[in-house]
Amino acid sequence: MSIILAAEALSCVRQDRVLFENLNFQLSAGQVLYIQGKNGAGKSSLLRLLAGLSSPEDGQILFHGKPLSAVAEHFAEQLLFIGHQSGIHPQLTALQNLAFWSALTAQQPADPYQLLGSLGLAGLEDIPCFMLSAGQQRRVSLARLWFTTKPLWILDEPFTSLDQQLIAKLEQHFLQHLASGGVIVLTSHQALSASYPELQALELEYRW
Amino acid sequence: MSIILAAEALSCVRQDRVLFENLNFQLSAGQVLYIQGKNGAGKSSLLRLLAGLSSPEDGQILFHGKPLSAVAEHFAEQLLFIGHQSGIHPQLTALQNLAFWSALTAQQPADPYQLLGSLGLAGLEDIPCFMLSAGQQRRVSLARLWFTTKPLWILDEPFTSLDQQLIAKLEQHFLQHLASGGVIVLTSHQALSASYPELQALELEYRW
Amino acid sequence: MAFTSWADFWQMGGYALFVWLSFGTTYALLLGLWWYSKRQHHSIQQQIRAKAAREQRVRQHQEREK
Amino acid sequence: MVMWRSLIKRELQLLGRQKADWLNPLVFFLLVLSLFPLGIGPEPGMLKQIAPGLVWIAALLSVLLSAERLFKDDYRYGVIEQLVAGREGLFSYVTAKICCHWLSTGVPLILVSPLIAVLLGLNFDSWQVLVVTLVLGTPVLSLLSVLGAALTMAADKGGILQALIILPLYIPLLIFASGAMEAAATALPYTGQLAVLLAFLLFALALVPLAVRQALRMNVG
Amino acid sequence: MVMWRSLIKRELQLLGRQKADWLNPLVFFLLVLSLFPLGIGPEPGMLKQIAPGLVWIAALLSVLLSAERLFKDDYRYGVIEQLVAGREGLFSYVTAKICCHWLSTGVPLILVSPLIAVLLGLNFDSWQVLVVTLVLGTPVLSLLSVLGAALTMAADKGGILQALIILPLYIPLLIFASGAMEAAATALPYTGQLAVLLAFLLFALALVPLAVRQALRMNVG
Amino acid sequence: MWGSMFRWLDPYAKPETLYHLCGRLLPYLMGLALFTLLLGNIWGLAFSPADYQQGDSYRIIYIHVPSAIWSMGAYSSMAIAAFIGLVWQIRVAQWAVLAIAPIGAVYTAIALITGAAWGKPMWGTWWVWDARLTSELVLLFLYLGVIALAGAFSEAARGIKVASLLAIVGVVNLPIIHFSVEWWNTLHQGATITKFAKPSIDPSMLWPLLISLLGFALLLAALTCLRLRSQILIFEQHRPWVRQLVDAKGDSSQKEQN
Ligand code: HEM
Ligand SMILES: Nc1ncnc2c1ncn2[C@@H]1O[C@H](COP(=O)(O)OP(=O)(O)OP(=O)(O)O)[C@@H](O)[C@H]1O
Ligand SMILES: Nc1ncnc2c1ncn2[C@@H]1O[C@H](COP(=O)(O)OP(=O)(O)OP(=O)(O)O)[C@@H](O)[C@H]1O
Ligand SMILES: [Mg+2]
Ligand SMILES: [Mg+2]
Repeated sequence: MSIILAAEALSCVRQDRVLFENLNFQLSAGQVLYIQGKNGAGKSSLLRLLAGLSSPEDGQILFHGKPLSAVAEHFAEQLLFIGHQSGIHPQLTALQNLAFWSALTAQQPADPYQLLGSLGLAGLEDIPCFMLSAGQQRRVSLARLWFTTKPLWILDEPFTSLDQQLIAKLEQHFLQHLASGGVIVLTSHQALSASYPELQALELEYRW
Repeated sequence: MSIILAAEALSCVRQDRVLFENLNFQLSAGQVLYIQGKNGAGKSSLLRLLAGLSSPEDGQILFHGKPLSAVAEHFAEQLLFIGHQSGIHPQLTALQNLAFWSALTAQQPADPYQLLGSLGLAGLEDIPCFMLSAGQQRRVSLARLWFTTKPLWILDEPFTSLDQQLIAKLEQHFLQHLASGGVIVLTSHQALSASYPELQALELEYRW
Repeated sequence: MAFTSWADFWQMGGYALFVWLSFGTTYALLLGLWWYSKRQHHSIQQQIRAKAAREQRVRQHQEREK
Repeated sequence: MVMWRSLIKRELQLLGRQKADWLNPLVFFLLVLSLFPLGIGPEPGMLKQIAPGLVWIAALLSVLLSAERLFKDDYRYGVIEQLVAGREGLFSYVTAKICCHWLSTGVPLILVSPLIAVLLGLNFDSWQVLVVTLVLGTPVLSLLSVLGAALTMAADKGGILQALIILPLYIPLLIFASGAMEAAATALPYTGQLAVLLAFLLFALALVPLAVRQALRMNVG
Repeated sequence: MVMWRSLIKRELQLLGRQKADWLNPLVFFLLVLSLFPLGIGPEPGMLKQIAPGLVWIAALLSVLLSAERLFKDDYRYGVIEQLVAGREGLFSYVTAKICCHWLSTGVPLILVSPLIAVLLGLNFDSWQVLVVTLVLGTPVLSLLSVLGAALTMAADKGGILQALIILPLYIPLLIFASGAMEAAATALPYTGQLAVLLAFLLFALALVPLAVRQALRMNVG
Repeated sequence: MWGSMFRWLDPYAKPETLYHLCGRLLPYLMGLALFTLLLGNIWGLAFSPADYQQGDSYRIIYIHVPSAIWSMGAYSSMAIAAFIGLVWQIRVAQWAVLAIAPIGAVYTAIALITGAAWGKPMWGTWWVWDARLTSELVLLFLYLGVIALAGAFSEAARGIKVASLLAIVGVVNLPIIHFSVEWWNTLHQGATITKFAKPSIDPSMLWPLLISLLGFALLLAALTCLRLRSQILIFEQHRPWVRQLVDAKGDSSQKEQN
């Protein structure tokens, strides 16, 4: 199986502190990279590196064997990144937010109403998102996972403010994505409950 | 044992939707009210009502048997509320944020360095808070729980973005507070792990 | 009657532009406000009805989920 | 093109939802204009003389300040972060923002210009020149303001920082625009100034969108 | 009192950390002032005549815009929510904010006033009157701006909404302040205007802090 | 004391009662308003004598003065409603603020436009920056500010409260408008009819003016009733009585269509 995403001797410095050094991993299709670590260990910083939002102090990230900087455009096309912020505009409705992301990626849900309904947002489709609760907003943002065809997902604490039921549903969806050859990189302070076929756990240590 | 906080036939409406109706509970010293419910069920809305930040559509909240509006000042003196937002200013350091809260409540930690250190923030005391990770910011905010003498705590999802270790520590602290006659109202999507002597669970249903 | 003929009346002693401009815009604005308020009242009722319908939809959806 | 159209649609939806975003700058413009006669004294002769400058300064402030929040929401809620990570739509997004900003602030200013003419006692000819300078100048104002907004997006310092960055760039515009109006008022030819304004506009149109995209990228990284 | 002192300290710490918060308004003030000679034409006679009004309009805009972000951070991060829930410190917090806002924007304006006098060609006497009006007027500006910031705190509409709300209230101040300076320039008595400014100040001092507190409560509730 | 004095008002503070009360009053108020307005205006336009100085242009007075005076009257009532709403937490009073604001804004705009149209023949200019004119313009901006502020919040109830506070603060502008003609020497006319003792105006001109004044007042009341009903619906839409009311209406209108 070919390696999709790999890190080679990655290191990251924020302000004056080395968060991690000489970090290596290799991810191929169907694998999850589950990044753990204490608060402040550098999980979010690592994800931003992997998403190409910042560049590493040392080392490099390889996408299909090529350095990220060389294939930036191609990489970006294959990537779906959802960070701490959910990426939805609070003044727009759930439908409008979905339409925006559809327009950008040229991928749209077959039936947006049905999709939102299955995420427990039935009846809230055309209400501005600021009127939704914390968890409901998160659901709108995650709805994109259900109609994207991008193989590489990078998700920073996707489970925050979700209730147990939706977490289960989300993990089911992860499994499906992996089965179809996708790759997922995620962090979470909650343990993963589903049984992933190929899970690489990466523990970042809180260093000083 | 006298009843400290009670709700009588409380109901709450957001926009056009009734979130809950005819809600009753009674809390006496040493008890926890653990509010559960799906996303959007109205947990945060209930906590804001209890904290006196908004007023109920119907029903009333009693504090030591008197309606909240009548004893607003006194109630506020006894209350520590931490909402979804952590209440720390990102431009100020952890120490400065603590000093601000100390000034307002006239209660200060014996040794702030020691306190912050015990919360895993050693060495980060005088860095502006925006440079801390999500969980570290949350820790600064929760530090207040360690030097307040207020009996009534209302906490909205206190465990978000905390790592397991700190959650355990926090729950230990909850137990201590309860043992000394305090009252806690909290919501969380994560199960509570410590064994609380007197736990009242309140399940809010997601209604339409 | 302060005017001798209709033409006189419309001319307003040479001040026709100003007088009729004033009265015209005044009544136009007042009518506009009346119309706007009426329409608002109507559309609010419609919104409430739409929300009731949506409630129905949601209830059905929840039934199906269970 | 399809993408651009739906991005424009999104912006228009936002403007429709937040009517204040285009109504407030307009009222602010009129308010600032009415400050001058109050502060300076209402003699019509004097007012007429300084009117071109006043209109342009008020326009500048209101366009500038209205741009302030342009990217703030999208930045705060992580939309821009995801746009930068996913590259594709960033440029279309930027041009859509710029177009809609001009539609929502520049165009209304042009539309209320007759009212301004009445308030400041401009005659018909001066008003015509005013309209021409506004048509040529407000797009440049919008472009520069959007650039300012993009540069200060992450700084979270409010409109004033943006004003500081962009005001110096505005100054040439101000000089030529009010110069054209003054020339017209004294019956001198003013096509020269208009040509310069046009040149500014073309120049800004070519460069600013690229600069904005770069600014957004840097702000996220 | 102890509480108030440490709240003041917090505000000063914030100002120390975010120097832009008090430097920018000052630069903005000077920039806006320098726009006028550019837009209006630099004839000294005319400039001197309109100088009082200009100074006051520029001061007004810069104080107003600098207040915009005053409560935004504290609101967004939940500080105000907790202050309102815990009542005790809210009033001290408000007064500390107001004081520090004046210290950080009004006082610098007064300090640069000699520079303004040079720029606009004011003579010594006019400058003196300018200083007196600034001393009496800028606290009112600060008070009203803080009120505007408090009212619009949760509205998230940027400085322009705040300007819309508060500018009408400023107008009397503007009229009397520039009236005093004009009177002084034409060697007329101006104590009347100064008395009115003083009255405004006392009135605002008595009422605005209460209104601000109320506005904060409402914005959270 | 206050409480007991106004106890009899309590039922009217109940939204449902007030809604129906407004509904019942509306046709009478509207009819009366139209009648007096048209009576006053037609009398003034066609039957009262021309002014010996101003000729027929003075007839603008029959809309200018009523709209100008009631633009301030509307502001005071709005501010009073705001005060009651905030101090005694009476929600219908808060809603009244939003009901009145647009009406006041329109009245102010009318006063400005008619004043300008009157100024052109009288003073030779549409607009001068004199104290009364400017302060009236400021009044318009205040109204717009109240409306803008109320609309700027995601939660309508919060927006109304905050806007109420602004409305109260803005009251300082009212005395400025009224006394501007005395404090500054201006082009604008001093008090002529509001001098109670001896109005300096001929009765044949005064009567239609007084009737028009009454007409504008009644219209203000009628429009307030109409708009207050909308506000009540907005804020009470979760109540069963609103649901029933709206459903019943929807059914009947559907039947009409069928
Ligand atoms: C845009 C221009 C104008 C504005 C904004 C304006 C505004 C006002 C206002 C606000 C009032 C009510 C004052 C009060 O009750 O205290 C008023 C009254 C009045 N205005 Fe005007 N006005 C304008 C032009 C004119 C002109 C051109 C005339 C006539 C030459 C005029 C004649 C009057 C008269 C006779 C009254 C009644 C005064 C009284 O009895 O109190 N106005 N105007
Ligand atoms: N600002 C608002 N304006 C209008 N309606 C709101 C607003 N915030 C929340 N709501 C509505 O109130 C309901 C309850 O929201 P609330 O935040 O109390 O939920 P919650 O139980 O805390 O959910 P979560 O687990 O996602 O935090 C939501 O379904 C939403 O529709
Ligand atoms: N904006 C910033 N500027 C400077 N340093 C930062 C910034 N954000 C984070 N850091 C530093 O980087 C370290 C790692 O932060 P990061 O957000 O990657 O942690 P994390 O592992 O995601 O933690 P959490 O579990 O709390 O989300 C933190 O300890 C902090 O000191
Ligand atoms: Mg993180
Ligand atoms: Mg919640």
